Amino acid sequence: MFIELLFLTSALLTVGSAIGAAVTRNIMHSCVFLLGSLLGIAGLYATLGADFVAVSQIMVYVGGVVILMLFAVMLTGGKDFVSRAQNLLGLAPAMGNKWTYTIGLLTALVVVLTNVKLITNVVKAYPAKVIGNDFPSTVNQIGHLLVKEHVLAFELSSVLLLGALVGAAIIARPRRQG
Amino acid sequence: MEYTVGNIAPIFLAPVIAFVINAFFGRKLPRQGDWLATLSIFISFIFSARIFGDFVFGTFATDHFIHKTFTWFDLSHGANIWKVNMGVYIDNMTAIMLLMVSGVAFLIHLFSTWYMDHDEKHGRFFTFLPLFTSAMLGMVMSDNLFALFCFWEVMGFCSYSLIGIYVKKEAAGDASLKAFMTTRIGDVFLLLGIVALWMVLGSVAYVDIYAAIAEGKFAGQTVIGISLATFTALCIFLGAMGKSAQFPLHVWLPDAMMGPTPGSALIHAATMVTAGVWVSLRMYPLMVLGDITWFIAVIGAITAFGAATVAMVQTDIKAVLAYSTLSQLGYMIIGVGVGSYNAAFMHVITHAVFKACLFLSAGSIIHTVHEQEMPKLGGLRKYMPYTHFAMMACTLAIAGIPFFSGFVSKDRILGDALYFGFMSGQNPLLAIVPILGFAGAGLTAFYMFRMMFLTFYGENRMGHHDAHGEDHHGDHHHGHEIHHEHLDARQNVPLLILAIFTLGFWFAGSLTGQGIVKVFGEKTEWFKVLVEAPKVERFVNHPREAWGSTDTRVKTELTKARYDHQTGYAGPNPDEHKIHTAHVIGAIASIIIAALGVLIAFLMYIKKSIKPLATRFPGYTEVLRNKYYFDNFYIDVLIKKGLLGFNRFLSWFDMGIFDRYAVDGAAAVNRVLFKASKWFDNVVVDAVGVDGTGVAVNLFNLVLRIIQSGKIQFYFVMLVVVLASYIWTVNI
Amino acid sequence: MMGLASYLIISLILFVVGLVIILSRKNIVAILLGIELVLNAAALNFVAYSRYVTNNLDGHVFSLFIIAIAAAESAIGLAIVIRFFQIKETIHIDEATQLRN
Amino acid sequence: MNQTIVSYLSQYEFYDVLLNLFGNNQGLLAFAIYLIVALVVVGFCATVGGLGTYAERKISADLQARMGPNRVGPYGLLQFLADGVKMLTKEDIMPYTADKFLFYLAPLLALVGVFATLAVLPWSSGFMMADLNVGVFYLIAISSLVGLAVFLGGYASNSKWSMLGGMRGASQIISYEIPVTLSVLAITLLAGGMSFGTILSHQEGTIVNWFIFHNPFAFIAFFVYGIGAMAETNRAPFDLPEAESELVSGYHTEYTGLRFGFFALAEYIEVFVVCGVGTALFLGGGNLPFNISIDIIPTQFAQVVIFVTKTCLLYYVVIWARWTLPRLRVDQLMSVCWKYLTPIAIFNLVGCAIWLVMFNGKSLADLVFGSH
Repeated sequence: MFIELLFLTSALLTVGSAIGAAVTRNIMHSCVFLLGSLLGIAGLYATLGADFVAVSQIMVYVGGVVILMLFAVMLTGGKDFVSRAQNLLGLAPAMGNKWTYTIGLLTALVVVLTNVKLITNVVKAYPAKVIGNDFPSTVNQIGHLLVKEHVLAFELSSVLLLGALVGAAIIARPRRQG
Repeated sequence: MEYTVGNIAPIFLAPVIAFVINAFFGRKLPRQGDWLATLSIFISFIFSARIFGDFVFGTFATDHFIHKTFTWFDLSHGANIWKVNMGVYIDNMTAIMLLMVSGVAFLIHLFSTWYMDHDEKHGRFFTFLPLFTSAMLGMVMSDNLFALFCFWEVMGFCSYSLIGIYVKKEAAGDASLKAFMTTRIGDVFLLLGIVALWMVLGSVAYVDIYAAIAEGKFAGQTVIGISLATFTALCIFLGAMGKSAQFPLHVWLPDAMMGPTPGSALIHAATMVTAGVWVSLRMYPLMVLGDITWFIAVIGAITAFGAATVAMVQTDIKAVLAYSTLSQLGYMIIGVGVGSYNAAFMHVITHAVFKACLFLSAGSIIHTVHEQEMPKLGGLRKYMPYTHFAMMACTLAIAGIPFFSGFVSKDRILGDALYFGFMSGQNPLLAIVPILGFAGAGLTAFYMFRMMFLTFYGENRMGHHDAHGEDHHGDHHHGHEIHHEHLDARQNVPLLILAIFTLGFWFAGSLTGQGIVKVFGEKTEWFKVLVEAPKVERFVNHPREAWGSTDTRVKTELTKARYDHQTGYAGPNPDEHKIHTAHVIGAIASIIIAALGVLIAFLMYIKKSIKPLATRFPGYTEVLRNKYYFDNFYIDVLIKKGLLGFNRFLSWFDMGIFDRYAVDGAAAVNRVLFKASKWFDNVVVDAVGVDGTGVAVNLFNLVLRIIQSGKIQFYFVMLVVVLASYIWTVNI
Repeated sequence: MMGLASYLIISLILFVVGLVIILSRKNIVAILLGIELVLNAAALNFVAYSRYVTNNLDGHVFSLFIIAIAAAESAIGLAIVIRFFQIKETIHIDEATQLRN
Repeated sequence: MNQTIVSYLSQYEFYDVLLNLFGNNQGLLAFAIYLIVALVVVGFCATVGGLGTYAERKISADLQARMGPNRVGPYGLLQFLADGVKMLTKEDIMPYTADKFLFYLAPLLALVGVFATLAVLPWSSGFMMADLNVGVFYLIAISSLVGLAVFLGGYASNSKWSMLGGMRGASQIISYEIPVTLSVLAITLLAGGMSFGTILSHQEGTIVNWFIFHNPFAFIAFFVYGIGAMAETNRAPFDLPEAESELVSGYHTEYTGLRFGFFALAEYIEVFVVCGVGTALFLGGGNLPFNISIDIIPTQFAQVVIFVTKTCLLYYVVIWARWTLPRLRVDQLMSVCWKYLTPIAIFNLVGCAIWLVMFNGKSLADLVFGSH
């Protein structure tokens, strides 16, 4: 019952926040909605027995990415900018207008139809299994996987993160004009 | 006695590592890394000494050799097997040579740390010195001609860098270019010979060449009408001539003294010039097969005598030594030519020791008094007793005085030459070889003692600024005071160590090398026994040895009987009695001739009872001063008349014939064609083609401009649509 | 209620919403936000398949890598946004028309 | 296996009685138990948070040689209730230009972040609401919500002071998370697990088994953790986000009444939680420093009492530091974190790992007194 409850709550939080993020006209609110959506995904991970991934999700996204985005929004003004640009459809504000939304939704429709076609096959092939209450600890096994089978990818991602750290610092560093 | 990568490779790699470190970080190291270079050579020396001990004393008197190979690269394709092997070939000769090169090079490095101190090129000098040494060591160890050629070229480059190290001196630059270009002529021939061998035999490893000679694979093969053996032997010998500075490619060596004196010592003694002799010795069976030994002997004799005559009139102390090197190299080549294999190699070793010592002594003098013109020196014996002692020992050695090493080796070469010229039934014209050889020996004694007397004896002529000409003995007044020499570990201890090894019994085992008074007992004539011309039959179907495998082959200990019958004469040996006679005659004759030379020098420069050469034969001296006009000949005749004239002819042909008729005629034809094509171009191509295309593209662009908008989101949409349509069509 | 299908549908919704955000917004930060959603949809799929189909933890490991890469991507992306804003004084994506200023 | 309070209680007989009472509906019973325990814990912590303000004022008064609150109740104990009532009755003001949505959300996020950490706080070896396998990790992760709340609160107020406070708070909390996490990682390395149950079970016995005395690196790690935790909870001398003398009151300048109370409560409870975590990780949690059996009172209850006592001692130290040390500058704050604490923490982590490999996991005491 707990798991179902958690699943329902998380799913609603995820989907609702995501839609909120897509709909709202305020980039700041959009970021906060993203936070909700990410927390919901963490909950979904928990219902799938992926405790470590869930907590990593919270750690990285809540503690890192969302705050980073909020910072970026704040450092770049945080307001809706109106384009001065040479635009096919005339002026489009930064948070979109009915034209952009129409195109987005039409594309989304195409994607949904395509995906539904794929998903039906998959779901037919793998009928849903009844989930017991067994949520074994994944930390040990993930640790072993990371440093044994996937050690190359693990090291590469650490190098990637280091590169991103240094690169971000260099790119965002204020430079003298000229 | 296991030989693996670990105890062979350091000989070569230690100096290379020192080179790399010094090249990149030398400036940051204390003393610019000279200690590192010296240390690396010392490491080489240690490992070489181990090999030497194993081969010469450990399992004394075997004809064992180590040959280990690995595949460098493999270009085999299908049935065409084409592997390039590299490897190490170590026999008694290699062991002796390794010890000599690393030992002498170590002492030269040690001396250089003193000589080059506070020099502006200190760091660069100690970058190239270990590379030079390592190339020589690698060349000695390599098992095939191709690897030898690679190291050969590295040495060429190093000598170029060392000769021209004072880049701001124009003469140094010219000398380095000259050395590089002259040796390059020989190198081209060497490479030609290697390629010819490779194309016929499919391999250039020594053992394969020996085996091919034994199996008679050369029979019937010809290259451009000459038999293959003669062609390859000649090419390889021409390469050796370039490197060992034989007539007529000798012109670079005297100029090579433009570099710092220790560098010259390395070039003249341990490395570089001995490389040519080395390859001649290694390829000796091929030379015999190609029947060019008489040519080798004649070239050697001309070089030995000609260089000795030029050396008589030189006033620069280093120039005398340079020409003496040329002369001694001539003796080595005579040795190769007359079949005195063992003695020729012994002369390589003994010469390396005393010539290194001579150059280092000269360096010691030059660095102390800052003067290298002999007429301005003199009386240095009082000030530099240790240098005097070392230089005197070496002079006695090179002059062929009994009990010294030069006598041992040179005397045996001359003995064999005597047999070759008069007793072996050859062409009587070849008697010129021993005649020139003996004459050169006498001249050697003369000019070396002339150098000694002018430098160390008599009055000190330092500060005598208007002294021109070697024989000008005007009023003597002492210039600035020269400091007395002290025993210094870096300045004169290397000299004294080298001087010890100028004694003959180290190499011969007996006092004079004639087996008369045996110093160490029966078996100690190690050099004579252990070095012999390759017996090509041994190498037929000889198993190869890969790195890391254990050597299981049988080692044959040389018998006592072979000690007694070993004469060192590598050719066909019909009657030992004649050879022995020739040796006795040669020994006595060379002692007399050398003594004569010393006596004349003594009378001329100490007693002054004989008029010096310049006043006696002014015309001839002038010829000698100009080195027989060889440089002038090369530059004025060969280059200016020959090459330039040819070039002028080509230029005239180009401008006068080709340009006027072919080019201009073609232009006239073109002009007509051009008018036709211009019309075509204007009307058809330009109007219809180009403008039409432009209009078409413009029309097309109206559509494309909408699609190719440069907006990432539009691309996203296209991506999604295309992907979706793909998924729908393939119907997963 | 809780089967593979429901997770896939949630993931699909996330993906589509992310796509809509990417396509309809002109604010670069918002586009990055959409990319995060798309990446998360993929990660969720991995974990779901890992529980329902493959029964091992490779999917979890892959999600972790996705999280790491997403973090790196957003760090770099936002740094570029800030730099872009310093140069152009706007973060409208249609203004990003030059490779160098 | 994830241990929870329900699975702990289910080993006792009265659980079956209760189960009968709920008609054998395990889910419903578990829900009820969680509800009750959560209410108890939240209520307790809210009281602790309230008492925290009282303690702060009393201790500061003591340090400054004055009386402190002494009118309401005995020794002024009920002062915090009075303050609460005052706060509730104040006018709820929202600035006109504020971002309404975020202005409401921020204090809630702060409270949620803090209360979510209580779920894994190990009151005793049995009395943990949930002993997650990733307990410590979860705690660190979820507590970063507070930083987000601070940031959003600062932004939503649309005021210069608040904005600066929020920016400072967010950067400070993100930065100091790194040394804290690295110190905690060192302890997880020693314990071989992230769950509080595992960590506590390694520290049973006498004082030498506590992780702070396990090896020199862990000893340093405790102080790194302490400093970092004080900065993460915005306590003086790291209280830059709310520095009164610079930013009026930082990110909650514009908040009044209940919303301000939320922020204040969240802060005080977070300090309590952080001290509790420090206790559990380094000071043995509910274990006594010496080895005696406590038969007179139930073990779990004794452990809770010991745990709270230790936590309160740490709490005292935190307040003591606040009233003793001067505030840092912003650049000093950052350099302390990035140039000193983070390298030291990395050094500790590596040192712990090397210690484990070298001494086969034995502690310093094992090496000195011999292993049991």
